[in-house]
This record gives sequence, C-alpha cells and structure tokens, in this order.
Amino acid sequence: MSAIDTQPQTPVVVDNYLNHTKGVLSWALTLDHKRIGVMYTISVLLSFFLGGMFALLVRTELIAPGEGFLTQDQYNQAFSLHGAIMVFLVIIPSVPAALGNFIMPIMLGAKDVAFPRLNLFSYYLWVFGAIFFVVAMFTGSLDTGWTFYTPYSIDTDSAMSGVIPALTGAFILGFSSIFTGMNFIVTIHRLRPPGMTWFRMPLFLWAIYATALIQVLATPVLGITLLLLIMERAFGIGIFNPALGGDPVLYQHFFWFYSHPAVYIMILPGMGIISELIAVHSHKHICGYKFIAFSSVAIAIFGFLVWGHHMFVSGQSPLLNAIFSAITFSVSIPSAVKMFNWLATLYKGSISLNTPMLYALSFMFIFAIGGLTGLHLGTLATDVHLHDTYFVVAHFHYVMMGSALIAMIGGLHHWWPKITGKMYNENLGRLGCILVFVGFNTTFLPQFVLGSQGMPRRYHDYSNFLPEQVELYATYHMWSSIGSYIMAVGFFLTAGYLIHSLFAGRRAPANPWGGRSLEWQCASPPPYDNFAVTPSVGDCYDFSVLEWDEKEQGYRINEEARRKQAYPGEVADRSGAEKLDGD
Amino acid sequence: MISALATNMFAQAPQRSFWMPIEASKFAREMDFVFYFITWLSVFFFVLIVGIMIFFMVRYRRRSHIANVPCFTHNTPLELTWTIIPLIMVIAIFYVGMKGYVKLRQPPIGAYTVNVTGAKWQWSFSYPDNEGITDDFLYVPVDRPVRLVMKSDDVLHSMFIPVFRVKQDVVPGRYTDLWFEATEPGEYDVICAEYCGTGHSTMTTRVFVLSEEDFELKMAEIRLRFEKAPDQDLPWMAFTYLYSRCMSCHSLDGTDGIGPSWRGLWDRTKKGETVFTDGSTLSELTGAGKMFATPEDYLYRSILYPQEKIRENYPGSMPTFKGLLRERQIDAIVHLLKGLDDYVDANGTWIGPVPEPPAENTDGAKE
Amino acid sequence: MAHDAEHHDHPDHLAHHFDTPKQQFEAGKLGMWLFIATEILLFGGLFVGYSVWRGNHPELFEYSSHFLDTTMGGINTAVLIASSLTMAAAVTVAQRNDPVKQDKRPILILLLVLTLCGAAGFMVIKYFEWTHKFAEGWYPGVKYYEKPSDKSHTWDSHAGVIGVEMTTIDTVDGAPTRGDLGLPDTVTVELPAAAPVAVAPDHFLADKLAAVYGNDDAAHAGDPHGADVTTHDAKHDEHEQTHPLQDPHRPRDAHIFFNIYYMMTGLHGIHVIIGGIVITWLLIKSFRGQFHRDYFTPVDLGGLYWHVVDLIWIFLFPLFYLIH
Amino acid sequence: MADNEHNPLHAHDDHGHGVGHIVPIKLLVVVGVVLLILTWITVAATYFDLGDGNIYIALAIAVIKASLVALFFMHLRWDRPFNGFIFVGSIAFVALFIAFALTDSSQYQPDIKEYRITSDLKGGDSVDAQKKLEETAAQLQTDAPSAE
Repeated sequence: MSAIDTQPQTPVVVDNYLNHTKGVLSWALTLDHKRIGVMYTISVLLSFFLGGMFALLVRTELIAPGEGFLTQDQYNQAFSLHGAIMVFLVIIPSVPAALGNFIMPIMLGAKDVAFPRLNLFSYYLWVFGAIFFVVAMFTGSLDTGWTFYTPYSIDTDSAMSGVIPALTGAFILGFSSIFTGMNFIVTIHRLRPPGMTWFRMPLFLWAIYATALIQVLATPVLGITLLLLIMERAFGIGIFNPALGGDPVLYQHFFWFYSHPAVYIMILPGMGIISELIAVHSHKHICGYKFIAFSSVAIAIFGFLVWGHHMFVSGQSPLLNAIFSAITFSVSIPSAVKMFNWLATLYKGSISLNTPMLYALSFMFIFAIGGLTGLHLGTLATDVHLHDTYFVVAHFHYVMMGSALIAMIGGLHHWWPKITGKMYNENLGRLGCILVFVGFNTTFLPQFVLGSQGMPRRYHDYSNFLPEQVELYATYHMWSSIGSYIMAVGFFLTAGYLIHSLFAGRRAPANPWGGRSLEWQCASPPPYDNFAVTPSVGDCYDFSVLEWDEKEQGYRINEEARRKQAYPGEVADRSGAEKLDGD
Repeated sequence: MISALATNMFAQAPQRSFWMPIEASKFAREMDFVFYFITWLSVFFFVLIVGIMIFFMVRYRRRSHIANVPCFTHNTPLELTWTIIPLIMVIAIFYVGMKGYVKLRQPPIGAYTVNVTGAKWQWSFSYPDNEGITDDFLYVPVDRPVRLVMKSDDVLHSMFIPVFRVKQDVVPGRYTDLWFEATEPGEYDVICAEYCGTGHSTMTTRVFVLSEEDFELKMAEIRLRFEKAPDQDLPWMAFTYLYSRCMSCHSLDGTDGIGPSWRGLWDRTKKGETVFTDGSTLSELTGAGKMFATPEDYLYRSILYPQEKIRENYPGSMPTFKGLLRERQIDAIVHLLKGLDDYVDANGTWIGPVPEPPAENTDGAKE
Repeated sequence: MAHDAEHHDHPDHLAHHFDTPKQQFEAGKLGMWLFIATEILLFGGLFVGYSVWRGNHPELFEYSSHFLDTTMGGINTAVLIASSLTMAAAVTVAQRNDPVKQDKRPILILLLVLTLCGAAGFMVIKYFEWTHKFAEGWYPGVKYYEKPSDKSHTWDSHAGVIGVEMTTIDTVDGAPTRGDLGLPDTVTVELPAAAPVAVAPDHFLADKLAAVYGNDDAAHAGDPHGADVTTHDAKHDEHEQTHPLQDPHRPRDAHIFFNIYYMMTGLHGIHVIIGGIVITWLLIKSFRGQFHRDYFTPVDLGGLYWHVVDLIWIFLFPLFYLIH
Repeated sequence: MADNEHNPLHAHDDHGHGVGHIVPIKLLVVVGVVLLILTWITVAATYFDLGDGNIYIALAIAVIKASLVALFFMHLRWDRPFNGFIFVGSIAFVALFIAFALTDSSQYQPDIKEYRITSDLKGGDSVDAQKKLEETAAQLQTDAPSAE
C-alpha cells in the first residue's frame, strides 16, 4: 500500500520497524534511525535516572544545616557526577540524538539519516563515553564539578583519580555529538524530498538544524580543551596550570567557548519541540513561522559570541566583560520572539489540555522565569553579586532542566504513540506533569532567593555562616529538598505509566493529536522504511485538511480538503526542490 | 556624604529585604537598585506572558474534535513590536548594569589596602599599612574605601561578601582586586564562592566593619598579639598566625620542599649536624665567640638573614624576614621548632595545648 | 533496495536511502566538509593557545624557536605538498577511470602509493625531530623533564611556587652567580648527571623590573651590582652549562612553547597517521578496481581529508619554525 | 564534464553538472609547483629582519598557500558554495575565538607580571611591586651581614 496520506491507516501494522527483524543483534547492529533513536532514548532516560539519584543525594544532604549523611568529599562527588551526567549524558543527547534521531528523518520525509553507519557509530561512542563516566564514578570518582576548572582539576593531590576517565568520557561523548550534528545537517540539506523546501520544514527541524550547527562548530573546541586538560594532568604541559606558568582564565575561555553554545544545544531542540506541541495541540497554524525559524538560527549564532558572561568575576578583563554583557542581551531577543509567537499561536486556538500540551505550557511558564532571570545574570553589576550563588543554580536549572528536559518529556509524550504504537494513560499523564511542574517550582523558586541572599553554590554545609543567615538558608533549602522529592515522585509516576502503556496501552492511531507534519502520515509505529513512496509535502501547520475519525480515535487527512489547499509544490517536483535548496 | 544621607533617609539600621541581605556598602545600594529594576521589569513581563497564557488556556480550551482553527498565520507589525520592545528594554538594562560595574572596577586612589590570600581552605588577611600583620578575619574601617588585593596559594577561590555585593575570583598566578566602602558597622559573612575542593564549604570567615577608632584599636591589638601573649602560648600562636607564611617551602611531615622540612630540624640543629653549601657544618660554627652563639641563635639568624648560610642541597631561596617579623614572633617560631614533635603531628594538625581565648576578644572569636 | 519501487536503476554503491548517486555524492561531500570544519576548530583551539602565548610572551617563541630545525621543517612542508599533489591527481585519475576497462587503475595505484610514501616520509622526519628534542631534554610535559638535581629541581609544582624557576635574590650579596653567559652557540645534548640547578643571575631582579616597567633605568636601579657582567663571566666559566635547561637566559616558561609545539605537531602527526590508514584503505580498494568515474567518492573524501592535513601544516610550519 | 556525459545514472537529474568536477592534472601540477615556490619564499623571507613584518609575511604566504590548496586541490573553486561557506565559516569562528581570548589575556597580563615579580621575591605577599622591589633591594644592600 502506498496510501500514506490518502487513506485512514489501519492501526494494525504488520510490518513495522519494531518487528521488521528480530533478535538482539538486529537491534545492536541496526542502521535504522528509528531503532537507534529508541536505543538512545532508553540510554538517556537511564542516565537521567542515575543523574537524578545524585541530585536527590545532594538535595537530601542540604535539607538541614550541619553535617549530613554525606562527607564533604562524597557531597562534592555527588554534585560533580550529577552535573557531568546530566549535561554530557542526558541533556545534550536527549532531544537531538534520542528524539531527533527518531523523528527528524520521518518529519523530513527521508528514509533515513544521511549516514546511517555513522549514526550507529555515534550511539556506540555515546555508550563508550558513558562507560568512562561509570569508571570515573566507581574508581576514584570525580570531584571537580562538571566544569573541570583548572588548576583544581589538575591538582594531583586533591582532584581525584576519576578526572581523567571523566575527561576521556566527555571527549568521546563530544565526538558522538559532533557526528550526530554532522549527520543531521547533511540529512536536512541533502535528503529533503521534493516539495520539502526550507520554509516548509517543521520548526522542530529548524531547531534541530540550528542545534546541529552548534554541535559541529562548538564541540571540537571542547574536544581540544579536554585533550589539553588530560595532557596537562598527565604530563604537565603548563598551558592551564599556573604553577607551571599557565593561565587558568584561558582554560575558562576554552571551556565556555563550547559550553555556552552547549546551553543552546540543550534548549534549542526543546524550543523546537514546543513550537510543534503548541501548534498541534491548539490545532492552529503556528504564528510567525519565519520569525521562529530565524530566531533559532540567530540564537545559534549569537550563542557563540557570549561565552564570556560566565566569567564576569573570574578575572576576565573589564573590557571583555562589557563586550560580552552587551552581546549577551542580544540572545534574549530571539528567545522573547519565540515566546510571544507561541502566545499568539494559542490565541483563539482549540487548546487541548492533554499531557504533551501541559508540558508545553509548563515549559512556557518555566522558560519565562529562566529567561527573565537570565537578565539579572547578564547584567554586569548584578552578576557580580549573583555569580556562583544559588541564583545561578536556579537559573540554569530553569533553563536546562525545567525547559530543555520538560520539553524533551513533553516531546516524548507527544511522539510516544508514534514511537511505540501505544497510548499511555492520559489522566496519569496529566497528574505526572502537574507533579513534576509543582515539584520543579518548589525545588528551584526558593533557590533564587537563597542565591540573592548570598548562599554560594557547591556548598556541602551552610552552618558556618552567621546564625540568622543559617536560619534563612535552612528554610529555603528545606523547601527546595521537599520540592525535589515531589518531582521525583512525578518522574517515577511518569516512568511507571509509560512502561505500563507498552504492555497494556491502547493501540495508537496513526495521528492521535491531529498533527500535520509527515511523521503523522505514516503508521504508528512507522514501517521499517518510513515511507514506501516519497511523501508529498504540504504546509506542515495547515490543519484544515484534517478531520476527526471516530472509529480510529484519531485524525485523518480529508483528501478533498487537501486538494483544495494544494500548494504549487505539492506535486512531486524535483527541479523545484533543487532550486529551493537554499544553499 | 551620600551614605550618611541615605542612613538619615531610612533613619534606622538597614533590614534584609525579601531578595537581598542588608545593604552594608555604598555599592550595595546601587546594585540593589539595578536588581530591583530588572526584577520588577521581569515580574511585569512574567505576569503578562503567563497571565495571557492562562487566560488563553481557559478561554480557548478544546471543546470538540475540531481539526483546525482558521486564523492569521503571522502579523509582521505585531512581531516587529515584540522584537523591538524587548530590544529597547535590554539596552536599558545593559546601561544601568554597566554604569554600576564601571564604578565597581575603579578603586578610588588612596583606598585602604588589605592583602588577601586564599588557600585551601582558609582566608588570610594582611594589613601592609599595619606592619603586615595577618589575621583570619577581615577588619575594615567604616565609610572608607577599602581595596582588597588578592592572591591564591593553590587553586581558584572567590572572595564574596554578600552584604557588600562584591565578588571576585582569586586566581593563582596573578593578582585580582576588588574594593568597597562599608557603610554599616557590624559582623558579616565572607564566603569563598568558587569551588575549591574538599573543604570548600568551610572556607568562610567574617568581616568586621568597625568605626575608625575601633579599627585602630583592633589593629594595635593584633600587632601586639605576640607581645601580650604568655610565653606558653607562643608556639601555638606561631603555628596559627605565622606558619602560613612558611608552609609553601617548609613542610611539617618531613618531606623536602623548597626548603628543609621543619620536622627533625631542631634535632639536627641541636646536634650541629647541619651542613652548609660551603662545606662547613653547624657544630663548627656554634659556640661562644663563633658565628652562632647557640643553636637557637642559628635558627633566629636564619630567619633574619637566611642568605648567610645556606644548607647543602637547597637552593637557598628564602627571603629575609627582617622588618617583617617582630622579635617575639621570631622567638615564637623558634619555640615552635624546638617542640614541634609535641605540638604538631605529621598531618599538620595541632596536638599541643590550645590557649583559652582572651576574654575581651569576643568580637573576633570564631565560635 | 528491493522496496524501492521508483529507482530500479539503484546501483550497488548507492545506499537505499538515497535517490541518485549525485545526491549520495553531495551528501558525502557536505559531510566531509562539515568534518573538516570540526577539524579546523579542533586545531583552532590549539591555535588560540598559540596566539595567546605568542601574543603575550613573544620572547618564549623567539628563544625556543631556535631549537627547531628549519631545514627539516621545510623538507616536511615540501613532502606534504608533494603528497597533496599526488592525492589530488589520484582523485582526477579515479574520476577518469573506466569502470570496465580499468584503464587508469595502475596510475591511480601509483599515485596513492606516492601519497602514502609522503605520509610515511613525513612521519619519519617528524620522528627524528622529536627524538632530537628529547635528547636535548625538551620533553612534552614538565613532569618528565630531566631534573638536574634532586633537591633543587625547579619543575615541581609546590604550593605557592609560581613558575618553574625558583629564582632568588640570594646572589646579591656577592656569592657566586652564573652571570651573563649569553646565548649558547651550540646546544650540547649531554646533561651532567648531577649538575646543579641554574641559579638565577644577579640581574634577575633588574631583568624583572625591566620586563615590567620596560626601561633600562629601572633595571639598573634594581641591580645592586650594576652592569658589571664580565667579572661574573670570568667567575663562571668553570661550570659553564650549555644545556638549554641550564641556560640562565631561558625565559621562565620556555617549556610552554615546546608543549604547544608538541601538542600541535603531535595532533597533526596523529592526523597524518589516520590519513595514512585511509590512503591504505583506498589503495586496497583501488587494487580491486572499485573506483571509477561512476564511483570515486571515497577517493575524493579521503583526498579532502589529506589536504586538510596539508593545510594545517602550511600554517604550523611558519608559526613554529620561522621565528627569528 | 565531458566524462560525465555518458553516465546513464545522471541522465534524469543532471543539469549540466556531473558528479564532481574533474581537475586536469596539468593544473594540479602547476598549483603544486607554485606551492613549493611559495614555501621557498617563506623560508627565504625569514633571513631578512623586518621586525613584526616577518610574521605577517609568513602568515600572508601561508594564507595564499592554503587558499590554493582549498581552491584547486580540494575543488572548492567548482564546488557548491555552501561547502566553501562551511570552510570559511569554521575559520571565522577560530578567528573570533582567537580575537576574544587574545584581547582578554593581554588585558590582564600586568596582574600576572606583577605577581611574578613579587612572588619571586617574597612568596607573593605583596601589593605594590615596585615599592617592594626597591625596599627589598635597599634592605639587602644595607642589612646583609657579610657571609664569612
């Protein structure tokens, strides 16, 4: 059957990517982007669990002042591993490598990514890097924080022996990220089917494209930074080590040249997911498509110019501080543009308050706070006070965890029927989302006040301060820890019903939400080769061609309406695609 | 003075606000203005965005399986509006933030200078204008610009005084500085804000903002600390207040550094076994009428004139401490060296008797 | 391929998810260029390190560059350019090879072998350069620098000791100093077993002042012995050291130059080796006659990689060897 | 291009561009010779002392050589502009990185120099480098007792 977008799908798909071939090896050696995406998703979620456990250790230690159940060194390891695992193993690969791998080629209408072997290789690099992290965790551990600031990280006496394994792991993970990014850029440039012009791409693809640009251009610098640091630690090359004449501030330039753009590797795909979610679940054309698309690219490019705002009090010269502060504010504009465009999309929509949409709305709430508090930190005068306090901790959790990961989980729910072919329990889904949302804000809102009141980050114990300060900090820390438990309950609930749905979930229709982009035009789960026939492409946010099918409990395309709405490029037109190639 | 004016305006001791600790420096006032300016602007936009979002959520919630809502897909003037308004806003924020920062980076000429050393995991403050005395606490005069010139002995640290709203990383291999003008006498937290290893969270101390007279008294007290101390406390005082200046070269556990370890030093000196670069041994040089009257005299002179006799196999890189240590301080070090095995274990932990804190020194006491 | 209804002309070397060989070729090419971009940024980090140190401490580079052998570097540049040329020619030849007649296969193999020889030759020369440096005592990483003496080695990173030379003012009182030896004309390789460490000359203080305040007056003001260097020379001829590690005029962070040099040439060397492996793989496939005008993408992409190796060396050569 | 005309696989999508451009060997040899000559020039130029000029000349020649390699050996002259854009773009990012890092580090060099002087003298416990240097030097001259 080549009836991809013309006929309602029968929900029973005999041959899909899950059962196309059988056996462990058929998964381990698969070149299918969907299977690789699924393997990434599972791996990333397992790492998320691991990183989350470390977070709970940290929060439990801080619930009250005084020596808790962790020693100073154990606490330092806990937050270092929490940070390193969450950044390198979870958030960076979460959307691009996990969801992106599954969704991106289907959304684009391609059969696979451009380099399937490289894709599998990236995954195994990820696994390999993760193994190094586990080694770092169990042998000697890691206590440098995820930033590996010199000279502490090269100080052989204090920094533990897990540093080199962790650096090696991060180095390898960097290459995994680079290859994924390369693969995606080439896929988007070269594998777009006829009719899929740049401005017909769903915004998720724009976001993935912008992300991939950063991955390719920034991650190599992380590679060389880590390599230099490994050499510094192993041989003493002296470039970053002041005891040998080196310059620790230079290390920070190196580190943040990657790690600031990396923040956008984390948040941009999340924003892309939200653009999809908001439009699909309000059944309304996204507002200001081009503004959103270009704002993704603008964020990617501006993101390279602002790394110095992590170093306002690090000994960076005042001249550079001023320059970096000024450029930093330029990043806030595209973010604001996206925010307002999402709001405008909601206007007069038909807003379904289902789980993915609740995550999307949570994202908007959380990202508004995360973005606006970024203004405090980009401003020179206030950053001097707020830097390295819990204000920063709260801010980047609002952006990296509350926004990037919430978007990832929203996206996971959105595409769950497509990936697994099963529907999860909607009510439990909503409950899970609300628990996560409440827990998240209970955890991190108090941390803003903690930070502005002077509580420094990475403190194992806060009983050394003046008594009235300790009292104040204790209250907020307690709330923060309680919030983290609520959030943990929410995540466990989510994991529970998602796993349950695999076995007992209702069979998913091809298009449960009424999405218009191409992935909703193939069956759930998708067949092995995505599309038997290269699909034809319309406006991916034009929902007017969809209609509700009561029998399927899903949406289907109304052929008549589609013909009426047909665009010039709707018909397969190879030469048109070449011309609109854009490069 | 502006600070006096401001104090009059409030006419009471400043209180901690919901967001911020008390304002105890001139800069704190400016910084808080910027902070609240951004905060209220943020609150406005947050309420606007989330308010609209919740209103839409409720007003336009889905009531049927309608597949599509026909509506405008873009509106360029509107989109330009919400691009340009934030742009103007952030330019304003940058301006106020920059203005405050420029002041923060320009210490006034003639500011009272305090040298700060960060080391794992302790701050130490020395006062060059007061004979270079050192202490674990920071004492500053009120209403007078103070400049901290900071260095690190090991890794990155960061000097953070929340009530003054100042922070600056302390970078090994170079000097960094910051300045403030305290306006409120009192005792406040001083924090290390840059992660520095195991004891990072214990690297806190206090700053005492004192009136001009109290400040001078305090300085004098620290200056005469050794003179006032009873003899039996001297080794402890040498270990507590002076050893930090020797530790980079002289270990306590017997391992060789730039200079000889202090462990075992006295045994060797007592027996006169020390050999110098010119081949002479200490026993040849000690005695009435010779170079050193007694072994103790050798230690004493080694601190004052370290280049006189250099031990074999050492580079002899010790600087002179003449003029930097008082007689009684040198005595204290000699006392410490003589009884080192009884006072300090190989880990560098004090195991000898700890003197009672003097009764009048309540404000400076740590516990 | 079987399920691809549209393209029954799907040749073996066309992957199933591509429609046309052209699409596949251009995808590969774009991928390779992106990879080249990552390579440039990877080396870019080292160039940043280079620029920062050279910009702020030109004296390190002026001093240390003299220890590098311009002739060897120049020969290596020529070798790489030649091998780049043969590689580029190999691509052209592969593009002209007939799939059936394989008329250009011998030339292709010859060119690839020549390219491989270039890679090997480069590495051999590099090997001699590095071992020569090691023999002189310039190791990568100060942890493995030879320590001239147990007690007073200057390479340890004791807390609070900044910089590698624990230079002091101890010689001001008239004790023997090393004096102004001037730059050694030749560099001897042998290091006396237990040579004493370089003790700073008495001009140390003055030099530092001059370094900071940039004038000779300051230098003389801080120099209690004036500029009377000849007497010191005479005093010190007996323990003259020509070893670079013992040279009192060695800038304090000379090792950083060598470490940047080792990092950059080392990373480049690794790329040469990887390039060699790639060329060997191409050679094996060429023997099997797998490259022809319809399918030469691997040769083209391998060539691109090899040219990047050349490109980077084109910059490394003047930046390290040609500083006078 | 002539070589591609009889390629049946390109018949349906070939708009005058074959798969890849074929560069004549003759042209490659010419470029190779020019590169070798430029190498010789860059070495020869170091024997003239032009102060700061030397490095600029060396770099200018290196840029020319790199451009030749990229344009001819790497086919960029005939390639899709986007590939060239990636290449130039990556170099631009390196330049950006160098510009910021170098500007910043040169700004704080005085702090490092001051520290080095004082730390060499006194374990780094001083503020005003010059003052301390003068003091110490004077002290040593007047106070140091004779060694023997």
